[in-house]
Amino acid sequence: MADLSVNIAGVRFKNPVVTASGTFGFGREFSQVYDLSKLGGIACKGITLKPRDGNPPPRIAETPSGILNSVGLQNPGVDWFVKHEVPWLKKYDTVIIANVAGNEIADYCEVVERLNESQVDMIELNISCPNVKQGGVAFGTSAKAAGEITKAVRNVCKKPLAVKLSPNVANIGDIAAAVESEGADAVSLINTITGMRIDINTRRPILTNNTGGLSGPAVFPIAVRMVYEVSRRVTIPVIGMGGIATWQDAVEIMLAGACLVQVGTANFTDPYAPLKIIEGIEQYLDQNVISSVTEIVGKVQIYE
Amino acid sequence: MADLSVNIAGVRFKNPVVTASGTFGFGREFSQVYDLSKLGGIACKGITLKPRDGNPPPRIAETPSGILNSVGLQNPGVDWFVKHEVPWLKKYDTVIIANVAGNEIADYCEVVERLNESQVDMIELNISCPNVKQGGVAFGTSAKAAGEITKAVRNVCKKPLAVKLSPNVANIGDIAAAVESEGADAVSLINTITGMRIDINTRRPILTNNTGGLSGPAVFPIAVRMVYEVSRRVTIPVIGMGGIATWQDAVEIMLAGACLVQVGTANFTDPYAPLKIIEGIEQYLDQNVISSVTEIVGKVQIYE
Amino acid sequence: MGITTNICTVLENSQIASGIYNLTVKTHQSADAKPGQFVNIYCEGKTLRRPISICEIDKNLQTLRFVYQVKGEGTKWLSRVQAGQSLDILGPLGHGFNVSKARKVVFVGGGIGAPPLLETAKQCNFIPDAILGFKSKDFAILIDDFKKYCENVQVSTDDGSLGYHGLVTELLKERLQSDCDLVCACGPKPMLKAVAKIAEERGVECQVSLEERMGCGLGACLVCVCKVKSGEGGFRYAQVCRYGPVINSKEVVW
Amino acid sequence: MGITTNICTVLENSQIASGIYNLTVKTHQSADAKPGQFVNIYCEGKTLRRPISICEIDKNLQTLRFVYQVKGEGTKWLSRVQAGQSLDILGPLGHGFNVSKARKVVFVGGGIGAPPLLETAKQCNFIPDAILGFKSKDFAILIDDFKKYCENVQVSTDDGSLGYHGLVTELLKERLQSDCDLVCACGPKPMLKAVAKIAEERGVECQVSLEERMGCGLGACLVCVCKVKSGEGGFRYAQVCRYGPVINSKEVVW
Ligand SMILES: Cc1cc2nc3c(=O)[nH]c(=O)nc-3n(C[C@H](O)[C@H](O)[C@H](O)COP(=O)(O)OP(=O)(O)OC[C@H]3O[C@@H](n4cnc5c(N)ncnc54)[C@H](O)[C@@H]3O)c2cc1C
Ligand SMILES: Cc1cc2nc3c(=O)[nH]c(=O)nc-3n(C[C@H](O)[C@H](O)[C@H](O)COP(=O)(O)OP(=O)(O)OC[C@H]3O[C@@H](n4cnc5c(N)ncnc54)[C@H](O)[C@@H]3O)c2cc1C
Ligand SMILES: Cc1cc2nc3c(=O)[nH]c(=O)nc-3n(C[C@H](O)[C@H](O)[C@H](O)COP(=O)(O)O)c2cc1C
Ligand SMILES: Cc1cc2nc3c(=O)[nH]c(=O)nc-3n(C[C@H](O)[C@H](O)[C@H](O)COP(=O)(O)O)c2cc1C
Ligand code: FES
Ligand code: FES
Repeated sequence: MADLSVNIAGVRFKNPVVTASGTFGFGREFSQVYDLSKLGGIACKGITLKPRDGNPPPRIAETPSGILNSVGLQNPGVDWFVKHEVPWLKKYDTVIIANVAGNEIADYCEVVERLNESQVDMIELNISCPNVKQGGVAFGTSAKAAGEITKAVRNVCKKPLAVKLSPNVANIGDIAAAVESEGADAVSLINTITGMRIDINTRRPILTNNTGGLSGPAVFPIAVRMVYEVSRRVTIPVIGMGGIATWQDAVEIMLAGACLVQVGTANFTDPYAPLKIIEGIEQYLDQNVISSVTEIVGKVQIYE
Repeated sequence: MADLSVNIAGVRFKNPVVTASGTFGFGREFSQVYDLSKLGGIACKGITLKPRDGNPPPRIAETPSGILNSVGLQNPGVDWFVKHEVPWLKKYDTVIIANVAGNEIADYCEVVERLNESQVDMIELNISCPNVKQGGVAFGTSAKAAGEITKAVRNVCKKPLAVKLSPNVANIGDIAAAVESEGADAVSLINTITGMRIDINTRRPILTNNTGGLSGPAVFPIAVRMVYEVSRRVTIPVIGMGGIATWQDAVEIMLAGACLVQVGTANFTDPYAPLKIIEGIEQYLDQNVISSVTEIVGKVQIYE
Repeated sequence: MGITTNICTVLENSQIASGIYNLTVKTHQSADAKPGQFVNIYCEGKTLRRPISICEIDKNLQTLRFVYQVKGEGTKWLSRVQAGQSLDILGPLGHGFNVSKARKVVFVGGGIGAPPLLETAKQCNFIPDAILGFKSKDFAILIDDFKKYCENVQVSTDDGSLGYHGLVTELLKERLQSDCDLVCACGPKPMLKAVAKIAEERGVECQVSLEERMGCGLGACLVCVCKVKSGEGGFRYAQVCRYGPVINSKEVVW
Repeated sequence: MGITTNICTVLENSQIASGIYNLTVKTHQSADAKPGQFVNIYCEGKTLRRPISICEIDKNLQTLRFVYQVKGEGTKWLSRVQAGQSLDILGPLGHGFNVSKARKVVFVGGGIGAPPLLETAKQCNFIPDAILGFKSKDFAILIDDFKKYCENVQVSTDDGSLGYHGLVTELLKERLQSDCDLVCACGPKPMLKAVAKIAEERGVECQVSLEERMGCGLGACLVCVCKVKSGEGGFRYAQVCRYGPVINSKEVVW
């Protein structure tokens, strides 16, 4: 049996499959469907300093092989998270990743400081949410801004720090390099790509936020390319996501350079998707007589 | 019967449906399937100063609701185009758009100068091809470079000039504004989004070019959003494309701000797609008692 | 582990009115199902499952019945599934109607809102009444089914092609002049709002089943929210899939 | 207007060997079809059509026969289509084999490369021979069909489970010691290359049917190219779908 475990910045994941932020809440609901201890980790819903209401519904629209969402970071705030959600999640034997968002650098820092004292295992800095007016994606679309926020957060952050990048950029490698040089322990990508749908009968956008973030299988080839680009630019680990729905997708994005994968939208199509992906990866490794999942990371053999 | 005709920069299209560059060659092959005079226009395969071989095959991979291509601008060169393709196409009663690519600004200008004397009706400047090493997408990912090349070409170009933008950018509105201010008569968008697929058995990219450009329904929500963004930034007409496969898609992207649509990948799924889209638009207008297709352009009623 | 997906067998899937289908599946999920709950059905090629309310539960036969209308691509695909084929169903989901404390319930169903009320009607302690409204005769469904479990079943259509020519709200106003301590309603939002107003004005409790576009169907993704009252004149967004779909009308910020 | 799409009726679609299916459709496209041409089949939910060679043409019955192997999602979908259902086919496409001037043709088919050779064998002026190679007995197809139109049909398998234990190229070397003025081959590229070499060394003309991933199938998009010789030691990229799929082996840059 192949070794599925992965270590990133001193954190051990029993397998390389993590549920993606925003698609899995804080795990409570999915715990009614299966045992969360089976997961490599859980990236919790993005949290902010104060509770947030999020955007008005409808917040989701279907697109060819994907969805648009415009939740807009509805969350109960960091204090609630630390007090009620983290201790509950700790019952499970899985890595807890806190996903942090905010309007200003100071917000991010403050949230991170409060998380320092909690039992979360890792922090994922969301500088790429396209569904909020301020902050969010703005930090993620320039290497300078991404570097600055990473630096500020790194200064106060006592936990392993991953920075989650936006795909809405011309050169994601530059952004990854900037956050690496400011001390990020890992990068995760991709967040959603801004999109829009319009109801041709009402002539109104389907989302009340007008635009939303595209995720799901439609974006998978873009995610693979970006993971590939980023993993050639940085030496820190890359956490890959974007449209992963099957174990074949997971293996593919790992070959492109991801050490760990996150599964988001696929949870909607099939709540058992992460478990099926874990099983599939294991079988693939066994059939190919590969003793550790880490051996396939970045092993794509490109054409020169 | 609704009026389907559209005027852009003095060019009259009998209907708003144009076949997209690179998916339709110079029309010869599709002329065996239906009468090309039914089309609003034909955007010809990208041409360069000298003939080009393009990239080694495989040049196409399927993705969820889309494809990646890496043709790499194989074309017979502008002189052949002007001598053999344009006169042949002129037999048909449809608008001929020449799609121009190159490595350097001087190449682009030279091609445009040779086209000035030809019978093409419009020029589409492809500053967004992701499948060639030099030039191509590089011009399309910075507002400065996009403005410069537009300016240089505008100086020599005697035909109506559309500039075709790359979606691989953080802010497509900025690029559109730059090309508008340098004299473009229209913008077309989106070109393909760079993506990658890897065969998990061979561990090699499916495309020999390693990466390719994503097109097809998967990108449609991104195209709608970009057309919407750009049409609010510029006053010149927007030619919309990216994943349009049905008349509903065409109406949707027109509501978002496109005056004209181009149909690319859908030609592969169904060679009659452009004709079905023309018919569908006509029925939609008639059923909604709209007398001219131009009345729906940009008529999305957004949420404030 | 109350919620599962199950690849279950389709026993029946046939048209019962214009564009409206009756679907019966055999599934162990019937054991936990409660009236007013829903399931999330996987439709081939679609990223999102389609939420459909449970119309009838048969715990002995281990079946669930659904009645759905073809709207777009997902339900179109669903309508082509044939008896004997299998279907991937996630559920049972959400909170349904609570009729346990009511003496006289009046059900108000608008169009494709009728189905979730049927099982609820069966499970009332006292025989309820029902008011069902449809666009026209061609879209009328479940009238005979409701007659089995209800004392009075009144029907209205927008065009007068069947029953009363007018809106269910008019029938409800009349009906509420006599005995009723709970109104349970499902249908288009404007109808629900009007029904709630009528019931509340008369001091009658009203439970409404809401609809919203969904992602996970479990309560985790927060895409399916509706505004519910919270604090002094304030609101918060609650998940229709988990906090609802059935909510006391007084909680709803319309 | 030689090329059309047609929504045609499936007359038969059944498994004839391990993972290999026989598909017959009724279509007017049979009228124009030539041996070695292919069609592009729409598979539900797929952006790209799947190219499949024409295996037999019956102009009287207006049918086309195909034999295909399930590889990925598209052909898997295809294998589930049932007789009576319809299929959207674009074609006939490309250029096939030209056997009109040959006296003695030898066909060499490797695995799923055999189908396009069958109709070609039927249309030879003189009775041809065939050499068919398969991975094993379980994948062997069309042997009896070829026997109807060929004098000698030799079979080889990689594992010896049927016929000669070895490669078609070994049988071909032997066969070419006697009379033959044209070899027509279809199969995996390494086999084609080897076959071409053998034929060319013996001065026998060789036509090969190539495969490449396709977009439009018509020649317009330039995605399906192969290298063909051009100028002094040079090459150019020609579209397999239009210039081919059958090409004289001397033109191919392997
Ligand atoms: C809790 C609940 C119970 C429901 N019960 C029933 C029922 O018993 N019978 C029935 O006919 N319909 C019911 N609906 C509505 C049903 O879910 C939609 O008609 C269906 O999802 C439309 O899918 P489509 O693919 O046909 O349409 P499309 O327009 O192609 O769907 C596109 C997307 O929008 C969503 N969507 C579209 N309309 C609705 C809607 N009204 N509510 C929620 N999501 C929508 C779809 O789920 C999908 O994600 C219920 C909805 C909810 C929320
Ligand atoms: C001219 C021509 C004639 C053919 N004739 C036959 C035939 O008669 N019988 C038969 O079984 N097969 C034939 N093939 C191969 C057949 O097209 C592929 O096996 C099929 O496209 C695989 O599709 P899939 O969805 O099952 O596989 P997937 O791997 O899911 O396909 C993914 C994509 O790759 C393409 N692709 C994968 N393999 C091939 C291939 N070998 N050649 C071209 N494209 C490929 C698919 O068309 C699709 O676009 C022919 C191919 C060509 C080019
Ligand atoms: C409904 C929804 C909510 C999301 N919320 C967050 C969030 O709070 N923080 C974050 O970093 N990413 C969020 N994302 C992005 C996902 O974590 C993920 O990066 C993206 O969806 C791509 O992966 P997928 O295609 O597997 O879903 C959200 C995505 C969805 C669909
Ligand atoms: C095979 C292929 C070749 C293409 N070649 C060109 C080209 O030469 N010049 C160009 O501007 N765009 C080219 N494109 C991009 C298309 O014109 C279009 O912008 C893009 O595919 C998005 O539209 P679609 O989704 O309808 O295909 C090509 C696209 C494909 C699929
Ligand atoms: S659908 Fe995910 S919270 Fe309701
Ligand atoms: S598939 Fe388009 S040129 Fe061959």
